[in-house]
Amino acid sequence: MSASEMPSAPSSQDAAPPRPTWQVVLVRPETMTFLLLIAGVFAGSQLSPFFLDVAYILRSFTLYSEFAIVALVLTMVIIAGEIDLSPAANMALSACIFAWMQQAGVPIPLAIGIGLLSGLAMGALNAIFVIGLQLPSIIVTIGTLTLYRGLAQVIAGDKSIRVPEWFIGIDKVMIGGIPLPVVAFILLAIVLGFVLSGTIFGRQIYQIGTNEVAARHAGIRTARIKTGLFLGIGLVAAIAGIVTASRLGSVRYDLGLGGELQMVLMAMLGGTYIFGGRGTILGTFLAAWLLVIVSTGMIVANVLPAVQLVVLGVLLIVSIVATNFIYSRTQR
Amino acid sequence: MLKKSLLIGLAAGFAMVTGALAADPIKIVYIGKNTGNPYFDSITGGFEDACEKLGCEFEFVAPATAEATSQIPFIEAQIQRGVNVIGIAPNSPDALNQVLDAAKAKGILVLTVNGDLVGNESHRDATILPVDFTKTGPNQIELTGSLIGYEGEIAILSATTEAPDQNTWIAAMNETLKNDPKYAKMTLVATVYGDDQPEKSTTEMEALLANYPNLKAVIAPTTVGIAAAAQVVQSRGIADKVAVTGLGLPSEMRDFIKDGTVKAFQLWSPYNEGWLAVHFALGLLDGSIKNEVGNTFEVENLGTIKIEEKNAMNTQAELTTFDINNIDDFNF
Amino acid sequence: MTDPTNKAEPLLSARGISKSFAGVEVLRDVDLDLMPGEIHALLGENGAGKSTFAKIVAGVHRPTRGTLRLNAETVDIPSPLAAQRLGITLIHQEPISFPDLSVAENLVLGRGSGSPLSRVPWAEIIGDARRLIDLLGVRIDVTRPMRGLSIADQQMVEIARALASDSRLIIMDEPTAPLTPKEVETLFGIARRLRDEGRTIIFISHRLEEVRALCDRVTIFRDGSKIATEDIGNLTDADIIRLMIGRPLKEYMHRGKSHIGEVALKVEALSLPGYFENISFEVRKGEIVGLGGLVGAGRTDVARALFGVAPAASGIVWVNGKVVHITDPSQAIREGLAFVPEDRAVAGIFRTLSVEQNITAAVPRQIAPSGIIRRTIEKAMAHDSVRRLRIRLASLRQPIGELSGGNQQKAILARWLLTDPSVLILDEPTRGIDIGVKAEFYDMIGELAAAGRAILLISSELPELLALCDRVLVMSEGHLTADIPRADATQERIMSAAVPQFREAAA
Amino acid sequence: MNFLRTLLVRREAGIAVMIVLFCLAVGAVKPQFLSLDQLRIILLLTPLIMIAAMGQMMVIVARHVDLSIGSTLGFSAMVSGMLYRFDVDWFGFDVPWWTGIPVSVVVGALLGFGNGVLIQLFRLPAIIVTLGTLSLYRGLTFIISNAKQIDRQWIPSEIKGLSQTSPFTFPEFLPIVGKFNIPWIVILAFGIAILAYLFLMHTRMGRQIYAIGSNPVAAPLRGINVTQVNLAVFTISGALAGLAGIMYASRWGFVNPSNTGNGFEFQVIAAVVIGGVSINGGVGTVLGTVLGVLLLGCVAAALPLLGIPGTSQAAIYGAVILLALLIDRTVRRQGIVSLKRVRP
Repeated sequence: MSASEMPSAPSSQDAAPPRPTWQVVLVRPETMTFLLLIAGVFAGSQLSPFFLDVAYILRSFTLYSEFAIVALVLTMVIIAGEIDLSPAANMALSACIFAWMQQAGVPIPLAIGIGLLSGLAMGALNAIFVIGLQLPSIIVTIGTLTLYRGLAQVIAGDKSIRVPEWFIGIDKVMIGGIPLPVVAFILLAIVLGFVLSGTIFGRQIYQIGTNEVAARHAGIRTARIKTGLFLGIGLVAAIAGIVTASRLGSVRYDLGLGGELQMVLMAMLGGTYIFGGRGTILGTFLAAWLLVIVSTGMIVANVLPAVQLVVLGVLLIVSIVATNFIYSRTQR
Repeated sequence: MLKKSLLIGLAAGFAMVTGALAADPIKIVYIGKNTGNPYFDSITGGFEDACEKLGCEFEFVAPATAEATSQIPFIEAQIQRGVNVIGIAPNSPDALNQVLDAAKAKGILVLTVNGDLVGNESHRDATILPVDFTKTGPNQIELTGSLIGYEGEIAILSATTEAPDQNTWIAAMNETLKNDPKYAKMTLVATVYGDDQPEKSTTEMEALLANYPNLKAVIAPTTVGIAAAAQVVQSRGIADKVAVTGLGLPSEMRDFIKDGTVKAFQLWSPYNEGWLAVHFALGLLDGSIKNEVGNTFEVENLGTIKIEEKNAMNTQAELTTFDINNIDDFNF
Repeated sequence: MTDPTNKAEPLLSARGISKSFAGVEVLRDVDLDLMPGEIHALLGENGAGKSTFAKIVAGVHRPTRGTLRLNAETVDIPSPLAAQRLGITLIHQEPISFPDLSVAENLVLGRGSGSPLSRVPWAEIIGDARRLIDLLGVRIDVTRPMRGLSIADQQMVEIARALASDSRLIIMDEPTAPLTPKEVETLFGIARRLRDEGRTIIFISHRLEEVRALCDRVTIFRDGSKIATEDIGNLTDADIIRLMIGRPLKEYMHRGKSHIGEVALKVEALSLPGYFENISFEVRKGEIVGLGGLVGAGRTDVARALFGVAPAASGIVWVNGKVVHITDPSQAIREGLAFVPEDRAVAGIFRTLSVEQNITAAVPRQIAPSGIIRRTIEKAMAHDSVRRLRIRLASLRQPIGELSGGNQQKAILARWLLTDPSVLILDEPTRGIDIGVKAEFYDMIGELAAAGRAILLISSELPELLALCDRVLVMSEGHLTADIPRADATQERIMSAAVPQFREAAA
Repeated sequence: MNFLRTLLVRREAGIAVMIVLFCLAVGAVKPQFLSLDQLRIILLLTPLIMIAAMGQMMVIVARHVDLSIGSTLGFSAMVSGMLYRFDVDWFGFDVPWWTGIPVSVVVGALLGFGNGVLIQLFRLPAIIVTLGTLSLYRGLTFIISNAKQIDRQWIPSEIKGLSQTSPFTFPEFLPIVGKFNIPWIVILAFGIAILAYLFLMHTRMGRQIYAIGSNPVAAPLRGINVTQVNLAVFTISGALAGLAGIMYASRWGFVNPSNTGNGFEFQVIAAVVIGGVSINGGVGTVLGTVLGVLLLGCVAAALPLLGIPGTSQAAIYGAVILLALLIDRTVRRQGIVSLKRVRP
């Protein structure tokens, strides 16, 4: 039994030739994000003479760093074929619970622990609905987004809860001239980038997002991995919420309001495929900077916030159209 | 390509140089709670007119939404732009502390205008409030009493449960009702909160009418609340039974005054807040005014202004009452 | 029966029809005349082009080249809607229905024209629907939603729909697979009646006996070309098979007997209510056990239960003498089971991921002992698999979706061989694979058994079961109905166990 | 058990029972809740949601979702508001009071059509596209209005009157109902519901919407023009959001670039999902949606009466959406099981 004894297969059965290497390397959404980033820096410097200042850009990035950190994990969730719109509300509720606890006299480390646990619990509730009950994550998390922020409002009313002075100012801690939250974002990006591309866990996230049924048949514990991702994003959102509390010095129920749009935008702009299976941490990393550059450039140029809303909306739509287009071109 | 960017760089350089050569006018920026809030149009008008008269540069910016943190990137941007004075209507009494401190550290004069950082006064230089807020409560009670013959059940429809200004006034109203024998026959039966949303304010108003059939008057010390309450009374045709009063914008209330739904309501002049802020700021910067409690200074149209406790100053002592006779004299 | 070719004009005549997908030609220069009042069978192996041809006629695909003439007029059929307006209806393999709509609506949907806002004449629709359903002699409440109807009933609704749209040409694409013989008989009766009314029916099937019972003429496709069109009476089964596969049946090599060892998989009283009941059997090392039966008899469900995809409710399973309770595929893999699922695209491949990743997907511990992927190990393993199974590809980094079906299936098999399974469950492993690669597969399966693995082979192709298996188990309606040793296995015995009525008669 | 099952399957009956039980429970604590006056309050709370819910329902039945309706509402209300505000500046004359109604509907339809084009042309998921246009349309509202509110003096009194005056009143001498009047806006909302019913149940396209939602892959094979239907669905959703926009101006007497319609989408989606419209498409009735809207209205009216702070309202909405999902899931699972029985 050797192949040569068999009647030769017709040409239609032969494998198609692979794409040339330069295409594989260059024709990808991250390239688009990178080019947009350069264009954004250029446009920003043209809009306002005050824009091109590394310290200012870093300071501005700090304001978005909590969202950016969560967006890195959200990227993994989206690659796994799900989505989570609730982390911004989770940030608010975890931070409110933390602030409320410490105000009630609970020692800060314990209050942080409870805040993080509540973040995990919120992730778990999402996981129960999405994985346990097999409901679509987008609708579930729209529901939990309303619920979590509503609960934050129940806990805190609309007053702000102060945190102690010494706890304030994580964003003022500099490491090599870079604010700590930005450093955390960069480090997390490196770690998650490696996890996603270099470990079996990351590999299986792509496999689940590409074809969940096949992944399950290949012995991949899809439920466990997806639950892990929802727990992970819940925990990271809680951390982000508490970091925000430290940056602001106080917590209110509207902390991070509308942040879900920014997070989704970072992932989408970075070329994460909305239907799962494709995307990179590098893309989201670049997109986070792009978003900050664009927002900051417009704010420092005193552009109407309305224009900023329009630009955000257009960016979101353009990025999905472009990503879909690039993937459809590179996929046979 | 290189040539082109070189040219742009040169042009930008020239722009900076010429900018520096011209005598730098004082730059004042006012950051509102959010865009699309009609109240701020009037304040901005005061800023603009005063700046035109005294020769300074003025800009108004505001975030699209009024959550606690949305003003932070705008403050950061103004610091970066190197403005001399930041006026702000803070969205949070404490979430802005860190960034305002940063502004003060850069030598920027920080004034809260129309709303203060209650409990965090050290994070701004001075505050400009329209009236002496201790008098607002008694003023409102007196007006209400005059509308209902100083007798009967009254209720309050406020903004949010934690709104600091409203809570100050409501406390004062309670005090006045309790202590002044003139109001002995008026009983406050309920205080409800419409969260400054028309829908919620309307349902709260309807609930008041259902729960207290003998209600004689409703005080709504918030512009959204009074309009919603007036609308309920108008649509039910019970203006002769339930008096609506409170704090409102003449532009929003004009119709209700004219058709008799609302007999009278009160407010101050937001325009004068802007006017005073510019005069005070420029006076401080050129040294003609000392920012010390107890000092006084003269302002055109406003007369003598005294710097009160906690570096607060008011544009007028008591509220202005609007009714059918004077409503057309006001255009804000 | 009069010879339909004597009638003057063909209803539909195709000339030089060719079709390419992404540059690959799947249909080449097909000329075919369909006469009014004939039932015309299209035969051919999977991928031979018969379904593509049918879909071109039904407007699902547009031909790359060639012309269609309907009643001597050249027609362009850009869409199924256009086909319907021309009186051409395609009845799909798996009836496509709108489960939330009523039976009556399913019947009329897409029929006729009119403004989008024109009124839906409910009374008329329901009346017509009742009439049509009655005409077919079945009992279905036309006002209930389609959801919950049996496959056979859904198929009847499809046929009723073709009648409702007054189609001149009805294409039935493997309509009988899910039907019981009684239902098949009803269907044939209707088909004959339709023919006698002067309509034309294209009948696509793999079952020669059905073709013989029903059809007037047959056209045989192979590798995208039309090979022959003949009156059915002029061809023997052997002729047809020879035309279809291009060589006699006996080239399906009968493998030599391998050494059969101890029991590797034992199943006792396995049940999952609604799917299968009380299934007991065993498979020994070195043994190939076939699992036959009609589509929907519960075979795939048993496999899925064994592998933990959809665990059984009760019953005991032994693997290599040890009782196991498998509730998840990962557990099954640890116990030494492997499962090549029926639908490759749905449950097998990761389309956009590399061949390499696809091959190593089930052995994460081997390519990443510490959780971090060791590229050199992975590459070596994938490379070795490609060489051993002769997977034809351009690069290991190529997305698997770019490979042909047969090579994709080889990659899936390679994936499972890397887990070194003691029990290998193959569910329709050669479906949609061209004939050359098929033979390679048969050899491989034989070799795997010879190497001492226990193999459970689910197949609907009787020759495949007969050629490969040491024993053939047969399932019918969720029950195990026969266990036939190789020596006694014939197509007739397997079919009689698979078809419910015969079983009852035999019992 | 059987009764419970019927309830779950016949969702409309279930919601109706829920409404009655809820009202009785609230009435037990606060008897004034069970009055015609309260009925009028509830009815007045619901028309905007009901109008938009009819469009959203069609979108969800077609297996999409439209998150942009709040911004669409705001934009179309703003266009009409500006028309009233600046008509003399622009055209030199006062436009008739009713102009805003067709203008808002057309503007809303155009925005909805824009959604449809993006979704249908680029094959993008509706949820992401409308998340983008939610931001985009809101931004445009700020831009065209220069971030200025249109105050109530500019809104014609006839428009405002629509939510106050009634086309008919019961004779005064009748007991109880004598003072009960139903404002135009409520009648309009129910009229839209009836039109939606006729459209969905009795027109070709209405049925095609169900067909697409029921089986989007098969729909084109049956000759359904999916592009046309989807465009129509999003256009209708936009048009109804636009109508809700001018009704917002009527109900609240102003149009604000930032508040008007903000967060509206969540209320509408909650009402639709509670009303038994399945997020998996193909399932849902106008009656169910109307009842879902009314249930939300009852809850909204009862909260202040019971003295529950408004701050818990969002949490209650969130919980209600999740609850509706659970019920939907229960019903769906029964469907799947019964299907699997005949088709393993």
